Amino acid sequence: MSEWLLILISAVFVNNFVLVQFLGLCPFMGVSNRVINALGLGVATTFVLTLAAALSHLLQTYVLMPLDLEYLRIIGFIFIIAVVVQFTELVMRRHSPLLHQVLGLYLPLITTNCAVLAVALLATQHQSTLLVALLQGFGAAIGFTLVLVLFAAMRERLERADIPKPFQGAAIAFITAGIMSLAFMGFAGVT
Amino acid sequence: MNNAFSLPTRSTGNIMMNVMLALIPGTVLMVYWFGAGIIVNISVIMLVSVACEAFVQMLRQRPATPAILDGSMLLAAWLLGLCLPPGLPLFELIIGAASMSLLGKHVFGGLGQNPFNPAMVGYAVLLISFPKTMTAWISPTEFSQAANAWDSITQATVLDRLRDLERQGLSVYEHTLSPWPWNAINVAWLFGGLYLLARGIIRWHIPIAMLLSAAVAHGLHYWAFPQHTLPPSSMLLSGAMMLGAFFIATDPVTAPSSLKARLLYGAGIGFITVALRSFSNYPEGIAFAVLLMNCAVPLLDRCFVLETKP
Amino acid sequence: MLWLTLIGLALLCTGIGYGFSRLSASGNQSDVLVERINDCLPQTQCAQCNFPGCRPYAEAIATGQANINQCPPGGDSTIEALAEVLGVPVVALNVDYGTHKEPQVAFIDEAACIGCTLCIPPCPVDAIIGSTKLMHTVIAEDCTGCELCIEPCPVDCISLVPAKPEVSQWRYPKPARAHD
Amino acid sequence: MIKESIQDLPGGLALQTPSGAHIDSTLHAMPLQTHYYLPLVNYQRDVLQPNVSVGDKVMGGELIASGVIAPTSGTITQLTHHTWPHPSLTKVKTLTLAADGQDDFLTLPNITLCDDSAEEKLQRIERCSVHGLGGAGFNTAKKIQRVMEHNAPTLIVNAVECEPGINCDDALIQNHSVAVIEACDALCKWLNVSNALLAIEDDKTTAIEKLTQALLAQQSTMQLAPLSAIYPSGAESTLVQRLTGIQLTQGQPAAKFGVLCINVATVLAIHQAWKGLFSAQRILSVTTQDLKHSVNLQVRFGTPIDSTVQFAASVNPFIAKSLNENRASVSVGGPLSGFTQTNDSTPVMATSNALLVGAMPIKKPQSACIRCTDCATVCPVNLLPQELYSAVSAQDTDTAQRYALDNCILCGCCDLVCPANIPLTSWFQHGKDELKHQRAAEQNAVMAKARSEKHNTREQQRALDKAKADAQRRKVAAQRSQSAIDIKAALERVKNKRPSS
Repeated sequence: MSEWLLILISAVFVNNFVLVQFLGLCPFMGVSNRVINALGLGVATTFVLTLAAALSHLLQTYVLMPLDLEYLRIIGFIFIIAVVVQFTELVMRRHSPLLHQVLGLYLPLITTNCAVLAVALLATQHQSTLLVALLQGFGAAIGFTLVLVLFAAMRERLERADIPKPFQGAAIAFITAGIMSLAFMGFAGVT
Repeated sequence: MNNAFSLPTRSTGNIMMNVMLALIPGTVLMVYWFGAGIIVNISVIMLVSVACEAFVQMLRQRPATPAILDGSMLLAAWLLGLCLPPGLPLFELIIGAASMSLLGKHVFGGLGQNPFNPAMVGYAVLLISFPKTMTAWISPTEFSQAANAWDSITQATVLDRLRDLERQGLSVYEHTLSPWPWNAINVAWLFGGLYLLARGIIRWHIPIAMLLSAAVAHGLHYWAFPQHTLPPSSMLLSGAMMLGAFFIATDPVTAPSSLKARLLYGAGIGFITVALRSFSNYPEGIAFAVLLMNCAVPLLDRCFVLETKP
Repeated sequence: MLWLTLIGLALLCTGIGYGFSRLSASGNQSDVLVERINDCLPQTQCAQCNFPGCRPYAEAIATGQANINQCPPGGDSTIEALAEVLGVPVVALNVDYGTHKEPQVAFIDEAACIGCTLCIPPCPVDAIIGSTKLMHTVIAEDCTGCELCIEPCPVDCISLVPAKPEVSQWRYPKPARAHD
Repeated sequence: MIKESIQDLPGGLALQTPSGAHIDSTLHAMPLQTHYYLPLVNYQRDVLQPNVSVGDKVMGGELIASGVIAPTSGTITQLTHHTWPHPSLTKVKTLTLAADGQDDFLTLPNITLCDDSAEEKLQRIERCSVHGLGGAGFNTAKKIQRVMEHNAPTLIVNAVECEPGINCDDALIQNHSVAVIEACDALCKWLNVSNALLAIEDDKTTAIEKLTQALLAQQSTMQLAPLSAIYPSGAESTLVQRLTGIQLTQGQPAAKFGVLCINVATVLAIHQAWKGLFSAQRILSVTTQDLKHSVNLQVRFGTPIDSTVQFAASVNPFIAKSLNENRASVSVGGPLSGFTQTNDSTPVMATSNALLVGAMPIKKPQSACIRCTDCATVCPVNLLPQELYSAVSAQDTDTAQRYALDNCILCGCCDLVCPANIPLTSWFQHGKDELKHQRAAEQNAVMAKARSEKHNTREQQRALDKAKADAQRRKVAAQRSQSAIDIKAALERVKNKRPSS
């Protein structure tokens, strides 16, 4: 039990994908202008990432390893992610048009989120169990959502600030992200 | 507005002055134990940061004098100076002061606009860039010649030492700890804080929430692993706990607006401080805890849009 | 073994593709987008954007055939709203299509009106009433100030006047800031 | 008779009048002026159409525009653009009435409480042009009509004037306490009020004493609700919340919840309207800018401000002194809610409750907001003014709405305590106005969209119908031409068959 908790905490804070490992920066910068959008992308990513991590683990353990096809890993994982994203979109459109209207815009974006692939790859590197892979995927996604929403709220506040001209827009966003990353460095060593 | 009502008038400069006044006793004690190095730190940082401030105001074509005279930069410089070990190389001091002033405050538009506590930004930049010099709290006075290493190394290093012990798997009680200089300094901060509370410069929500949550978190940790941690009684008076609770976390610019959000903010800082002290690579967690909770302030502000009064 | 796997994968892909083709219904996403764009527009129906009305312009924006800066009555606030919906940067109003004016309404000089009814059909919001050889008038509350009725009038008796008298248009001014 | 346990105001400021302040509670009636200026504009800033034209002779009480009555008898001499008491300092169409000195009023029959119908009573209130005398100037008849939809409404008579420098209601009560209670009782009886309260600050001891005596003498069911003198206790939303527990948000009128919150002078005006007296005057405080000296005058609407101040100066030497030192400086309203107006022939209106004479205090230099939250502590409606300021000054209306800009009552407490001297209330006023205009524009867009859609479907239908009709006509024409050819052919055949002669 405490081990699982540790995996979660480690994935959410200590090895936060965005602020510590600098993965998935494109959606982090692109979809963080409004809190509501950030939350939408975060929820969609959480769903896809968790599912993709588990499926990739299954693919790795039951298909690629027994067949000695590990060199096909990246292609296989990308394939799985694309399928999961498309599948999610279709199911959502059919069964919950409202949710689709809210999240629909972001779903295709997730396919290109390198964090998703990274989680799948990292999870399979350490010969872990399905549950661990699932937890790692989920934790990474929660960490992503958390910093995305925090950052979006921060950017909403910065939009109202009297920022010097040369730093307006993307510049101040990157500086802010940098200081947030500095703050997350405080978690270094937590195991 | 109309001055016919005899309302107490206070200005921004007035508020900052009061905070600096409350910092004096603790600073005096620190100088007593660590020597004039503390004063050197504070003065260098003040000079550099004020120079930065004047430079930025000049670039932005705004009057520099009122910006300097409001005292906000001086106060931040003082706070940063208190966090740095004496004898820090000059260039490190300059880097710290410049990151505090420019990165922490002026890129965001100056007074009132910065989302992160400038002093803590400066501190974090220094701590991550120069971890070795930043954790060497060896006093330059006769303490360093003393036979017992523990006497020459004071409390920030008690936390440091604690980390070493923990790494080596040793129990805290196998070594005698003499943290009392730091305890005394913390008591001085506490009195300064009480002065600010009495003057109405700060309100009780953030410090109390922070100290309470730190005590609870530490108590739980102590209850689980009694031999690896300091007893809770001395924890609240160790490190920069009181300075953080009354002077750093209460910075109004980077704290949330509503009282409920402030309670959460304080509690978050307290909890994260203890978590980082106990588990992370760094001996003191307040700076990171404040910065981390600063990240959450805009979201907290967005969640609590009305003030709740008792 | 490798061939077997590849064949298997190919089969899987076919299956998934088939499944998708069954699942995917014709999307109504574009309609939703057009509606959201249309809600940002001021609905003056003035056609200054070179489209016959606000909705056609919204459709053109949705399909990428028009820019978001072609609406003079909406001005900067409309451009900002459109940029927000579409996730594109804010641009300045294209003055080729006109300049932003304060709200105005059409006014018919009733003494000069000959009752020709030529101005009635062009009005996109049916704000002109009148009948053949009888005087016409504009319902000021419904008029959007689109200027479409000006051109057809043979005696030039229609003019545009400020939408409301000065005193009700007055707004509390923006106070000065510390460093303005 | 006295309501116990009233909730505290969440915030607000205890504004003390300076020590040694002298308030003159006698009512000084202003003599008849030669000219009255009647702006053709109502409290919602709508421009009104005059019922009279230049040169007409009018009687006192005659309706010269909807909601505007002549304050005396005389001749309309001019229709010009003239300043009116409003922060915009704009000019509006104004009728000038030259008094003939007769001061003849129209006579209206008495309305008795039991005999006449509710309709008649309401009409009389409307006819006598009773408007809210508290400061907002609402149309009283409309307000009451809204309350009448409720069965047993609550009546709150508002006599709270917590802004120093304004004491017209205090003076009214001290002079006419019996009439006030009588008027309140009549209103209660008419509206079948279940719970009637008269709110007043607890430091107005003379007024409370007189009211208590009057209540005993009249055997009234009114309850006195003494409130601690904290500004802004008299604001409608906070007052209703404290006395009834009903939370008013987003500018909702209290009438919607069956609460009639009405100024004490207005209640008296209603009662007098039933007796046939027109509401063409009010009590107005003239106070020196340092709030040390104050007199109360009975002034007709339309009286120029300069003559009012001049008259006040003739009554009180300190006001005269202040006026001599600063001839041009007059502000309308209290020290917090007021606005500067030049000392000229701008007329007094129903909303003008006080005039401050003397130099305006010098504004201190502003600095940046450091989010100290002093403003949030004093805000009586629990807003976070520092966040609102940041949203409004960045023109972020969505965020401003999220921080409940609509709830702001523009009381000015935050301005007073701000250590950075930021004019917060001016910002919120600006923000509210922008929001109002934005909402109006959105509303217009929705209406225009609906109309345009109707127009388009109708035009399409018409085009379709036309096309159908055209097709039909063409078909008929084709048939007709076909049959014509047939006939021609037939005739031809007949012709050919006939043997030629």
